[in-house]
Amino acid sequence: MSQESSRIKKAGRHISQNEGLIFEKSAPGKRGFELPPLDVPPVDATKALGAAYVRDAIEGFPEVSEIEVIRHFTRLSTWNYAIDLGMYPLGSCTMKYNPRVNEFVARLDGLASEHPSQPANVAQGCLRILSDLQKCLLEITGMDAITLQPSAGAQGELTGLLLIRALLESQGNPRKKVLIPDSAHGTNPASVVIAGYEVQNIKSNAHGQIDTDHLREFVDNDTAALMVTNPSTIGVFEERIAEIAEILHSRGAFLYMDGANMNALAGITRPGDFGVDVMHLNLHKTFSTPHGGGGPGAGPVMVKTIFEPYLPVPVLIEKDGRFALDQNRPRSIGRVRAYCGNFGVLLRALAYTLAYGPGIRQATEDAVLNANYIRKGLEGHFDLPYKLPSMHEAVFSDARQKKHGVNTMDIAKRLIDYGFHPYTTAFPLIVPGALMIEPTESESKEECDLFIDAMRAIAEEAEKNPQLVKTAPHSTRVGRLDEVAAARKPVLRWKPSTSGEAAD
Amino acid sequence: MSQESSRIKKAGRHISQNEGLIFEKSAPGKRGFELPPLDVPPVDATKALGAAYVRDAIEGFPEVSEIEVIRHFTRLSTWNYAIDLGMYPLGSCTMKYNPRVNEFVARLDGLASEHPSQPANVAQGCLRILSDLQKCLLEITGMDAITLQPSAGAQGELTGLLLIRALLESQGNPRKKVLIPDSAHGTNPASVVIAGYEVQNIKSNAHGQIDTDHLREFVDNDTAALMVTNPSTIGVFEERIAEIAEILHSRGAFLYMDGANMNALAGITRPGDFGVDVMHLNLHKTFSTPHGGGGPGAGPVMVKTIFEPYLPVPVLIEKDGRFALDQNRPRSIGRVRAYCGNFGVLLRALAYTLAYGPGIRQATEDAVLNANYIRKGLEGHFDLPYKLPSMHEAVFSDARQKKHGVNTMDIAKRLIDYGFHPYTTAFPLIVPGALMIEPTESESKEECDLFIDAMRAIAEEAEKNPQLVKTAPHSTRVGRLDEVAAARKPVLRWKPSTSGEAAD
Amino acid sequence: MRYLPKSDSERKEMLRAIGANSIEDLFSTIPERFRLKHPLHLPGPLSEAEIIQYFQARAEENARGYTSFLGAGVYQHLRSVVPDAIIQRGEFLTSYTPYQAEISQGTLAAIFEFQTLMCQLTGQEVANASMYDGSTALTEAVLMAERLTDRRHVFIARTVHPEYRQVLQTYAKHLGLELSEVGFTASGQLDVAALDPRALAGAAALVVQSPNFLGVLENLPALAEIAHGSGALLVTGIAEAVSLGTVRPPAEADIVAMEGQSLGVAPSYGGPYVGVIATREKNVRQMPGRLAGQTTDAQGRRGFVLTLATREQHIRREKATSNICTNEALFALAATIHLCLLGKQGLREVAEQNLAKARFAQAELEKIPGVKRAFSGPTFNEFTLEFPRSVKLINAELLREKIIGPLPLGQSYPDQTKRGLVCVTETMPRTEIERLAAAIRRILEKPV
Amino acid sequence: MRYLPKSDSERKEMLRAIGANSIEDLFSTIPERFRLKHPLHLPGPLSEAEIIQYFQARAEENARGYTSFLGAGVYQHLRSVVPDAIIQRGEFLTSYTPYQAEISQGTLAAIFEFQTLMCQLTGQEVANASMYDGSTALTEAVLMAERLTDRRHVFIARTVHPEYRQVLQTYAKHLGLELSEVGFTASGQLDVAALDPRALAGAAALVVQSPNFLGVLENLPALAEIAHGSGALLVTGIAEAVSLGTVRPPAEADIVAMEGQSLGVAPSYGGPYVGVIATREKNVRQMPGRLAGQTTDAQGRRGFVLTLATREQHIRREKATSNICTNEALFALAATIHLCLLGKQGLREVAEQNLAKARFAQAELEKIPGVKRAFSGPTFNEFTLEFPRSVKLINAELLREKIIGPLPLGQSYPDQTKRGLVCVTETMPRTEIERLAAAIRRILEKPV
Ligand SMILES: Cc1ncc(COP(=O)(O)O)c(C=O)c1O
Ligand SMILES: Cc1ncc(COP(=O)(O)O)c(C=O)c1O
Repeated sequence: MSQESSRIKKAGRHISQNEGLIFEKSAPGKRGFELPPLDVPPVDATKALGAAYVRDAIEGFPEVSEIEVIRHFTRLSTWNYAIDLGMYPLGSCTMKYNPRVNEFVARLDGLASEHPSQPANVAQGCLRILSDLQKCLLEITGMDAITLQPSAGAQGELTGLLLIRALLESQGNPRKKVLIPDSAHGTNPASVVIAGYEVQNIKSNAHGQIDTDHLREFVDNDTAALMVTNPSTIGVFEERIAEIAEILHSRGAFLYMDGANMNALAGITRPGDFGVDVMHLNLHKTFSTPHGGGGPGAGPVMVKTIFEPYLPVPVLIEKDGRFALDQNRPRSIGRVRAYCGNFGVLLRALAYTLAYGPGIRQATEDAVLNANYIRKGLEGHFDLPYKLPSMHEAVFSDARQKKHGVNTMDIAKRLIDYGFHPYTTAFPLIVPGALMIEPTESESKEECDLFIDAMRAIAEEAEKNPQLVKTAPHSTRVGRLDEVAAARKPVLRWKPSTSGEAAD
Repeated sequence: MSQESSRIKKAGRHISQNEGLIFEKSAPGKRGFELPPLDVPPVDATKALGAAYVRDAIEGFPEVSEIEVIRHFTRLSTWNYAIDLGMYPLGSCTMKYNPRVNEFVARLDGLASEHPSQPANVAQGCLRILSDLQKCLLEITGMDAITLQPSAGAQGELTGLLLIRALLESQGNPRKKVLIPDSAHGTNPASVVIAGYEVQNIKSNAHGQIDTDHLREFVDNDTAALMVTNPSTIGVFEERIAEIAEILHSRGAFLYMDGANMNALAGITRPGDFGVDVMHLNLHKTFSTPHGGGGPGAGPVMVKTIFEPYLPVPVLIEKDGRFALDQNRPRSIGRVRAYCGNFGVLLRALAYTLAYGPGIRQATEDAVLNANYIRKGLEGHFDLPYKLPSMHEAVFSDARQKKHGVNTMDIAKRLIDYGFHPYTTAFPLIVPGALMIEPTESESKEECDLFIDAMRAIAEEAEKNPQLVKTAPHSTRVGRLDEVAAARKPVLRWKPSTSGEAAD
Repeated sequence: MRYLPKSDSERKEMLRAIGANSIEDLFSTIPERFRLKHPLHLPGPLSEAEIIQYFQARAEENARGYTSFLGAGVYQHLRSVVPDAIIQRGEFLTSYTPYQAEISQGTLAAIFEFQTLMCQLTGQEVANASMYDGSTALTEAVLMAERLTDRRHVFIARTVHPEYRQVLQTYAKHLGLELSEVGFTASGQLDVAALDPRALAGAAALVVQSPNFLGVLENLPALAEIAHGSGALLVTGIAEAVSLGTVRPPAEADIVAMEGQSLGVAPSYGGPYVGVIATREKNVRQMPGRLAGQTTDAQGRRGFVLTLATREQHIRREKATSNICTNEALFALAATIHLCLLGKQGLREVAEQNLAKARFAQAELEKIPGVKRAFSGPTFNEFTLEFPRSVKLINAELLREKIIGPLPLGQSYPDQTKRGLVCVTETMPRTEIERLAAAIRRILEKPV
Repeated sequence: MRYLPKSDSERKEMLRAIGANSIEDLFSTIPERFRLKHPLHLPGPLSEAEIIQYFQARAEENARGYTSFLGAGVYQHLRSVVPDAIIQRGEFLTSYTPYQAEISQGTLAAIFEFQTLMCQLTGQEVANASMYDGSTALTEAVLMAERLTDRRHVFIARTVHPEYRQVLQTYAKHLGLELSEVGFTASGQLDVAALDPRALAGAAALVVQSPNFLGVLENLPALAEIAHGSGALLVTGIAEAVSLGTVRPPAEADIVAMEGQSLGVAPSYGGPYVGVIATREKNVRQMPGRLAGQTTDAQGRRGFVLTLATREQHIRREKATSNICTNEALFALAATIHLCLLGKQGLREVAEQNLAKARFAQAELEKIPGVKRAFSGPTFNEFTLEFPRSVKLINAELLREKIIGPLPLGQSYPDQTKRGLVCVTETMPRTEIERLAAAIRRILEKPV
């Protein structure tokens, strides 16, 4: 009813005013910040720097008060979905609970306040945190050596590939290509290219697994490595992983494991034990650090001993209880980023690990339990292209719903009306119209049941009332947005001109 | 559309699941908290205390995990309106911006951690905070002495009345009655009774002001005091306040001022200068401490010198830069609560005062500016029963809308659909069907304009489509609730039996 | 100023719209002679950074880095970071009393949960949405007993928190209440023998606290019998709510007045805390304070509202059950979240750790020559010790070792200057307990 | 375990529903011999209280209570408590990359504001939603220049942050990029004379940083002319973004690579920070990283989406402009909130205070016999001093006085062991500057 009244200036979500961009609230002279008085003589910038080096006031820069800033961003926040609001079943993204205590310790004075260039003897606390995390991650993965420097999974991939390349080069031939299954995440091939290799895609077999015979043909003396995601992106463990490693090793190539799905393995099995040479972890997935709307992350790389000499500088070393950063590593691949990596993320990952200890196995078990429970609940309602047992995620396809003209994206959008964030759509590529569902261990049985109910209800709607699903979501602040227009004539920044009317 | 589908288990607000009570999520064995291991020998409670002193497990007590607790209360929070979301124009409540830095300093280790019984020589920091706040409040009110002990405005009133009583008793006669204008807040008469006085209500004159001639008749040797709210609850300054004080003083009675509306006066004029003998402040109103859904507050009482000997114990004293709490005050009225009052609230009030300094006058000016701007904007659309110039709030009546069967509560509820919290309804009592609107200084012109638009739109709706207004709100999680049933058969706690189905 | 969302040009524009020439016009109703001519003499304005500096400097002047064995009504307990993270959400922190139920269901549902938890803890049937603190809760409980019994004479144990008794005296004075204090025995429990049955006959209430101020648990079933025997109500104060994790709840009491600080609220030098009154259903209409109740909307959806408001000042004015209006809602919420985290198991474990640590400390301290337990009654996490010297003197020396020692009972019981109340909670490391024992031993070995 | 919302009976129930006998069944696809037989050797499990204790103990082992004059790419600036309060709201903290626009408008609108602010700061036309940090942003900017010019030779100033140069080398190695370093003059600015015009002719880019690692501002308009003169792009790195509050923006640069740490992000021992790439509109399709764009829904309501994804790995895989996926969104948000608070005025005032404090410190230090400025070029809040002894030795002594002294340039410039980089921001009290000067004076007076 009230929705009809065109004069209601509020967003779909009740109880808050609609909100434009901060620039549209700006008025000359308003301010949200004040400085302590200057305790030294002021300096005239133009005199100090010379007119050529000084700027004028920044045209269009916001001028707002503190309360307006608080309201603006509080209102914006209410237009987001979040783990704290409910299940976030994004396959491959491992959206699990982000413990609040991790936020607390990351902000402690003496940790958040520390400068990365300060002398090691006044940074022992930070270095010990890094050292303790290294030990934990090596124990969990069963690998021998580690670097915490990479900023995210993709950079971890690149770092790992550069390590392989460095070792091969030391053997006289860097080789040419890296094999990647067609089920792989997009960052894998992209990283391969930056490492100076060619990508060779290899097909998965009928079960979505790597075809070892097929693999044998491909692996030759030009092959540097195979990048495998295990469990694969369809949530299935590569049963022949040891054989795969063997095939590679027999040709002098290496097995790289994308550890993004480690949430299915931690405490159960260790990549280092089943033949992996180099791997990365996504601490912002398996180790619970908050995604924060897209980052930050951390992508540590673990290796077997032979790769150790090539690790990025600096390398953390321990001498009789004191820690130091070793910059002098002649065979190192060099740096992949400034300083020691995303310390604040690494610290949270350690806090997470300490909370579980060996009990991390229970988290893994619950994650796999939830995925299989949901798989069971949706079997018969959605098409299951690959029948092998699922681990941490279940991947369905929209084959049944397609018959009614409803695709995975439609189902995903309709899920929003049921109070859930969509699952991952249209990935992996080996599943046309994929529904990639990863509940993680953080979901209660109650939440899983609600999700199953919702998905079944949508399956029914897809038959009885496809239009309802195809036009979803119906309960959001804005409907489906015109992405084509966005890309054709990109508006990538606010300008007094471009600012349209706020949604209402 | 989606709203129709009965299978959608979500609250009116999109994107989050509906939420039952925490007890309904409980399952045996789940837990949200773990203790460090015990570092001393365990003790068997039954052996230690004796069976007669030991309890069994608490039947029905919740058992849930940390993530469930976070989600439960995060979801509940989304069903609240708040200052951080928009204007909260509750008259008399002074819902202004609650500065975030105040929350930060209130939690500092060394402040939040301090025990009220710790020796004064290891509590100098806390005592200095109290001392600095005392000085600020005395300067702002123009009074001579102060106690910070009262927990809220109502307790401040009681404390103030007890001080008056104590002084009168010392003069040989406590007297019998306290005069209260019919415009007064309900706590005033309630406090009078606890102080052992009778309430005598006095009528306001045609302008909503105290009728001084009328007052002259009432004040006699049985009159202990007059409790006046200035500006009054219709937002008007008592122009004859000095004469009123004189009338009382001439009969040996005292002028008590309810300072709940001090937001209209701070920096402009001082009660101590216009004849007030005793007054309280609501720090959770004028001094920006958060209301937190109903409290906590703080109600300091300021007095003229003659009342000082009677202040509650302990009294803060300063000797050459060191502070102490004086318990030995033979003529004190005693304690009104344990310890030194709501220290955490007092601390925030000091942080607020320090942020403004003498500039607090600007806040007062903006508060009065906003109120008058809104009054101007709504004149002609709503009936204005009292025409005297408004200060911090404007009070209208629903007289015009009543003709269409729409009353102040209907208008208030409809305001919710427009994204605002309602104003204060049906108070003060001297305005039948009152709309009591207090924007405070925290609202931008933009927000005031949105509010005026909304109110005008509702005024129009009240004529053209009264039903729409009478059945509002239409955009909330639940509609108007059956308060009669709630009071007739009170359900005041969850029981496995009483827990109904959650709203959907 | 950073808190004010207006530019000067906007101010002028608004004045024009109002039709005022200057801001002064808006204050014309204030008699000229009362308008301030000069700016107020206040410190500031301070930037945010300076405000933080100011309070950090104050924090340095307190007992940071000291180990404290103080309890006596305010207790150090473990608090998860979760409740504080949640109560800082603007939706809870910056909302008002939930009079407008449709947009306050978050607060109302939480209050309803709080009321339920308080009933479960205390073994009572109804609990309110909070009182200011334990001291005023106890006082209001006594006034409630007076209304329920229509009697004026109240017997109160000397072992009730001294400051709670002072508050009761302040309120009672002008309401014609007569207060009689009742002493304690060698067990530290109420001296039943000292209760004159004839006097008790006309009494409104017998008021006790358990654990009491000496740390001793009262025998509530027995006291209830005595009180009820002469038509008086048993009012039980509880200052250490964590005890209810393992100690028998005051189910026999007619009214329970509790301080909720131990349930997840910081000591914060005395407040804000959260008081609670719990009682039997039949007494609810004489109860002070807000109550949230369950009901439904037109479509039958469950919702919550503030109810039975006819008890309250904003409706009944001078006939209200109390003058309380603003209460301690935010900390009732904090306590609710804290208890949901602890849960059935956690609460019991915390209580049992308190018991174990206190017993360990007591044993360690009793090993010191000349130091012995003062009372024989059962204790939870506090106990009274008798020392060979004035506790004040011992504490003065302990302070030099950054230890805040036992609370000297002499402050409130002039005849007990050599007795001190020791509190040991789950937060106290064994090593600190041992450090205290060693320090006291050393101090006592030194000749005076 | 407190993070896991399941009871054992629920686990059994779910296993039954699945039709599994035990949890092991679900792991049957993992070859038996690879399944762990023993629990992992990990510390823990720790309660929340123990976790906090562990990290507090670590914090004590760092430089708490020290005064630091380090900058060199990471800067101490005033940060309001507001941004941190907002980014801790679950709706921002615990949300994913905003691929599902309808329920991510909060994050998307904020990114759009971030992109706008970065353009305003840098004087460029488009900016992305963030890169990992300044070092990788600079590297990606160079790779972008290569794609834009289809040239492989890159000239980079030796005054670019040494670690940024190391990262570029790591990436460049296998992409066939040729890097040539260019020295600096007595002014501390790029040695234009050392630029061989013939070599430059085939160059993809000239890469500089301003203020550079020696603290000196580069003459960007002049350098742009030189670069453009031979068809090369000017890539400008900015490590101290606060300088843009008063320093001329790199408007002439073709690509700007910025470290946003100074815009409201804590030093946090090296990360997470927020990198930025800004450039001209015409270069946008070669830009790496996410971009939010404005569009509308069917009803014409304004909304925001991630756009131009065809540049990115998840669409283009090996043909993507970069492999970056997860970025630093949360700190892009923090920087956005920080800049909204500072505003036009505040940002300029902060920059001017940095300038004033640095100039004061420089004057104080230059009064010390034997201490003099190393470079004559214009500086912002950092400057290089020449000392009569090794900076390392001086620092060792300063550390004893709880002062972390100038960054020894010798670490990265072996020929500059007696030179140190001093950083002084608005957070440095005058008294501490004077303490540093006094300490150095004392140290230098002592014979070696
Ligand atoms: C399987 C897989 N590999 C790699 C990545 C890339 O990791 P990041 O986003 O941290 O760079 C992801 C993350 O989306 C992933 O799911
Ligand atoms: C005018 C007035 N007086 C007194 C009070 C009572 O103050 P408190 O709620 O802090 O007890 C209020 C608060 O509502 C009020 O508005």
